[in-house]
Amino acid sequence: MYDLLTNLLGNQIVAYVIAASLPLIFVLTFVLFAVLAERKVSAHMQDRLGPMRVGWHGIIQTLADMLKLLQKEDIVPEGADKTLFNLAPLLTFLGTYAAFAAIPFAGIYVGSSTAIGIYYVTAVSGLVVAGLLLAGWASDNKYSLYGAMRTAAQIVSYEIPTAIAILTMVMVSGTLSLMKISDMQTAHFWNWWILGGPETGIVKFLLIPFMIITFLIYYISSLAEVNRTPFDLPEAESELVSGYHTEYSGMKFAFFFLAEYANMFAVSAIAVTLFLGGFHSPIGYLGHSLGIDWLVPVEQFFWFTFKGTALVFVQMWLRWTLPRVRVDQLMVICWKYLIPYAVVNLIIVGIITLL
Amino acid sequence: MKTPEEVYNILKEKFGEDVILSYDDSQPVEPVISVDPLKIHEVGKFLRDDENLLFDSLMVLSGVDDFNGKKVKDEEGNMKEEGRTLSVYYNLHSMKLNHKVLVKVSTPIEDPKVESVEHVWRTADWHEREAYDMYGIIFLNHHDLRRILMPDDWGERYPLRKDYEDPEYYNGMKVPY
Amino acid sequence: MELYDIIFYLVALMVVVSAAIVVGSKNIVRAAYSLLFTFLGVAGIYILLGADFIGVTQLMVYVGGILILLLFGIMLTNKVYSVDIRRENAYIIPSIVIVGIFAAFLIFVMTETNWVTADPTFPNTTVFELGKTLLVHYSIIFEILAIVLLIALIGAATLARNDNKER
Amino acid sequence: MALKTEELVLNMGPQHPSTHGVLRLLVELDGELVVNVKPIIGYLHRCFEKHCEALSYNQIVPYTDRLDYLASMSNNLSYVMGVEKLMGIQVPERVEYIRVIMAELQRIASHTVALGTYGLDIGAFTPFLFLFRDREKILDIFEATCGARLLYNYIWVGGLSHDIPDEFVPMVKKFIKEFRPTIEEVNELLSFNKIFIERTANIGVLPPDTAINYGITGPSLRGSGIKWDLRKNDPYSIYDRFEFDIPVGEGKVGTVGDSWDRYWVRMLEMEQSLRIIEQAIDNIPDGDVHEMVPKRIKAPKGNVYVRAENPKGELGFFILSDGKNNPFRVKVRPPSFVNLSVLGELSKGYLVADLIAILGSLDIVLGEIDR
Repeated sequence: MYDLLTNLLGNQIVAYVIAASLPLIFVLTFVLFAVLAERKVSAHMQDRLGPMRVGWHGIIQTLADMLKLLQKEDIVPEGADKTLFNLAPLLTFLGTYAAFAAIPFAGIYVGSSTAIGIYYVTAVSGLVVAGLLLAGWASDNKYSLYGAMRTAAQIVSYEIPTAIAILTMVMVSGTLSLMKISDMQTAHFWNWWILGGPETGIVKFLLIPFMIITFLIYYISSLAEVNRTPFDLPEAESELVSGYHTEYSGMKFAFFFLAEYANMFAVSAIAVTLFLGGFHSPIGYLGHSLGIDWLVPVEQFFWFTFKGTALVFVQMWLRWTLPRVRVDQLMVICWKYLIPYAVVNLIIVGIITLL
Repeated sequence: MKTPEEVYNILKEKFGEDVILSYDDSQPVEPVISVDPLKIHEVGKFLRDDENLLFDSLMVLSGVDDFNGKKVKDEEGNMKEEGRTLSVYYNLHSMKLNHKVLVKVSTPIEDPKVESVEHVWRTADWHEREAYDMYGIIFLNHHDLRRILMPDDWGERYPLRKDYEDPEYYNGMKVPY
Repeated sequence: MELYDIIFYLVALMVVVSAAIVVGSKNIVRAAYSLLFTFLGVAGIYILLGADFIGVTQLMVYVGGILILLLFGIMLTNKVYSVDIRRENAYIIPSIVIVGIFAAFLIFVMTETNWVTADPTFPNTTVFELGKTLLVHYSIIFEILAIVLLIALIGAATLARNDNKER
Repeated sequence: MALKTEELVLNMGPQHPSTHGVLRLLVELDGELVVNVKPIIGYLHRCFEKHCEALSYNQIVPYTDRLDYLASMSNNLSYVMGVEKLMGIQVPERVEYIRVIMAELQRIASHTVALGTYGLDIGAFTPFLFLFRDREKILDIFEATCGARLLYNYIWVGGLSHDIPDEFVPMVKKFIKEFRPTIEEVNELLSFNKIFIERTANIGVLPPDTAINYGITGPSLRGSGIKWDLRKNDPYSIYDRFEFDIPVGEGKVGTVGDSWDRYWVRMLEMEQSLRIIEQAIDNIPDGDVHEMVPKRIKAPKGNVYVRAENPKGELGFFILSDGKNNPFRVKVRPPSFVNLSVLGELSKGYLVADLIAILGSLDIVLGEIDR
């Protein structure tokens, strides 16, 4: 991507800056859209209409909310550690945003097609925990601290099944590069890793059930990693008011919101890249058949966002359907079910790939 | 199933006239059995456990300011109120035998002390706290006799007494507005 | 100065400044969070040196693991409400002396050593080579280390468990 | 090695999303384990009992609306029955029928709030709105009847404030038809949801003898497996004419008397209320609802304790009359007040999240606790 931009602009630094800010534009538009989508999805699931006033069917409601949040007074609690209190939302968003650097949106649209992409994404998402923990501590509020403790415990625990599921994929695909994994699943949807990937013959059919299990394990633990219902304990409204962001208002609150929704897309994007063919079209490219080259990246970008948004939609769907689990049950699900299943699954997949 | 009169007779036989003071059925709806305030917990225990009575549920416990004082002149000629009592009414019901009875204790307002029945019926816990809060009735042997509805710092004022007057100031705030 | 140098100096500055805060700050949570930036900077330097795998591992292990554990420990063991978490920096003069001697030694080594300059082209990826080295040449050491860690984990778990039974 | 540990005191409320009002809980925590809970009430104290002593018997009716503001009709009924008993008024048949229908509709409305907010406490948002959608229909019926949606002042001593409108019967029938599917829907979505059961089964088990000793009434008592319902055991109004069952907790998914049982009893009770309404709605006799309303109420000297099965339990009024225009003393026995007193006992040794689940399953309303 740099090469392209460098050629285009003739300046390395400008190219870097643009490459670094492109995902930001995507994230911001996505969040604007996703917040509205969440409200609309929940509304229609509950026989309501949701926001209807601002624009056609409330389409610019989020923008209005954003403006409202911008105007709000910036309140810092009296006992809070001001510097750290202000740092926390930034740190949280930093961790989320850093992950976008390695996500391939399209063949040419990727921040950094580094060879260790997936490893990098897993590592930087650890920064989010530090941010949330800081937010909880700096607020000087017991609910916030409890929320932060729960978040940290939850995310650190659920990183293990996530990592094992990712490891399974790394093992079958033989690479850490998200770009390469995407390219393996090109052409048609039966090449997706969830359907056995580009393997052929008996191995492919043996792989399919275990790939589906891997996908489910990854998806469930990613739900916990982004604190969505049924694992939204850190911000469990009925117990901890709002958890770590109880004390935040105005723009700082908006940052947490931004980070949360960006994170939702980030984990979905990883799921798409690993299991659902990445940015590749499931049915072949219109651009190829028509001979229009520039259409291909557009199509790729469309498919990537489409798949990612579909997974985000499932997250919303779950949120508005399921109750919340309790904190010990959350840990039980992780340590007694997901991790053993993930390990056994890893071993079985390993044996199959040796065949 | 026992009528209140039968209950009264059983109690009188068991505890004697010193404890079971009177039986009043002059009123149209429910007759009242009066009991010594310092023996009410024993009577209550008996009412609950005796197999002919089995009053296992205390429906309600209400404090009442009887406001029955008589104005008398003392030796120096000042007007003084005498004989005013605070009462506690116990509405009892047996879920097993399905009969009801109304028991009452009265205690002089100057030194309002009643034995707590909290250990007999746990329902009484908060109701007694409320009676204390509203009338200043002291329930002896209650494990946690604090104000319940009024603020802790409301002072020695009991709002449901008939002669209660609002304080001028509460925590520096003027009360009558 | 090229872009590479600019980034290097920025990252190095971050490391030095945040490390200074770690040492100097009286608020232990602030120190811990400065440590976070130190780790980030060190990871950045690794990546600039072409050791992307080590750099990301630095993030993974130190930021994602050790730092979080550290923060957990601080937040859970101290009275986090009412009382501020502060500590005094004792032994300032002896530590300056020792650090000074050590720094002098390092500078001496740095200036006196005849450094072998490496090939300036970056290796494409280090993962493959690293894996090969670890699992082919040093596989026995690798396995022994793994077992040692496992023993430590089991030991910790056993200790914690006995503690529970006594209660 | 014994570490010195300290309990954390968490001040839950008076402003907290799931204390169901301005209730304050002083929770002592060991980690996330509840060591002790002290409910602190009185933030909504509005001197109801003191007011009563300065108001005439009629003027008290609108104040009773504000006790359990989710079940105003039932409060009216209970109080009015007390005064009627004191004065020896026999109300006309038509009034009795309408009162029963109103009370049962109110019971459904109150239970929808209880169940919906309970779902909210556990984290399920959607059933809450499903149930509220149907509560709106009940409120519409009430609005058509007396013009108010929350505080009705509808049931008066000796009669009713208005007669029912013409569209009342069809509206109620339409509601019954539409409400049954909602019950099914909520059962599918919430009652038998695995996570919901995990969260509520075996949590906050209330043994029957403790329940009786604490004076727990209503669905919370029946959840512990005791078949006790004033409508059957101490019939008032004309409840003895209708056929209905008393659902009790059976420990279907856990222990008898756990939070899920209390929830489930409410769920089943709505169905029974529908049955009562179905039996009553077609048999409302003709007549005048104001026939027996006295011009001026002057109760004879005496005392009366009257109680009725409110949605939340036994609501009782102990009325002392000295023969004047105003009651000498009115003592309310609010069901929530008594039910809440068991919370400390009930939640020891559970987690904070369970505390919320237990509190929600008791279904309290601060309006009547603080009076």
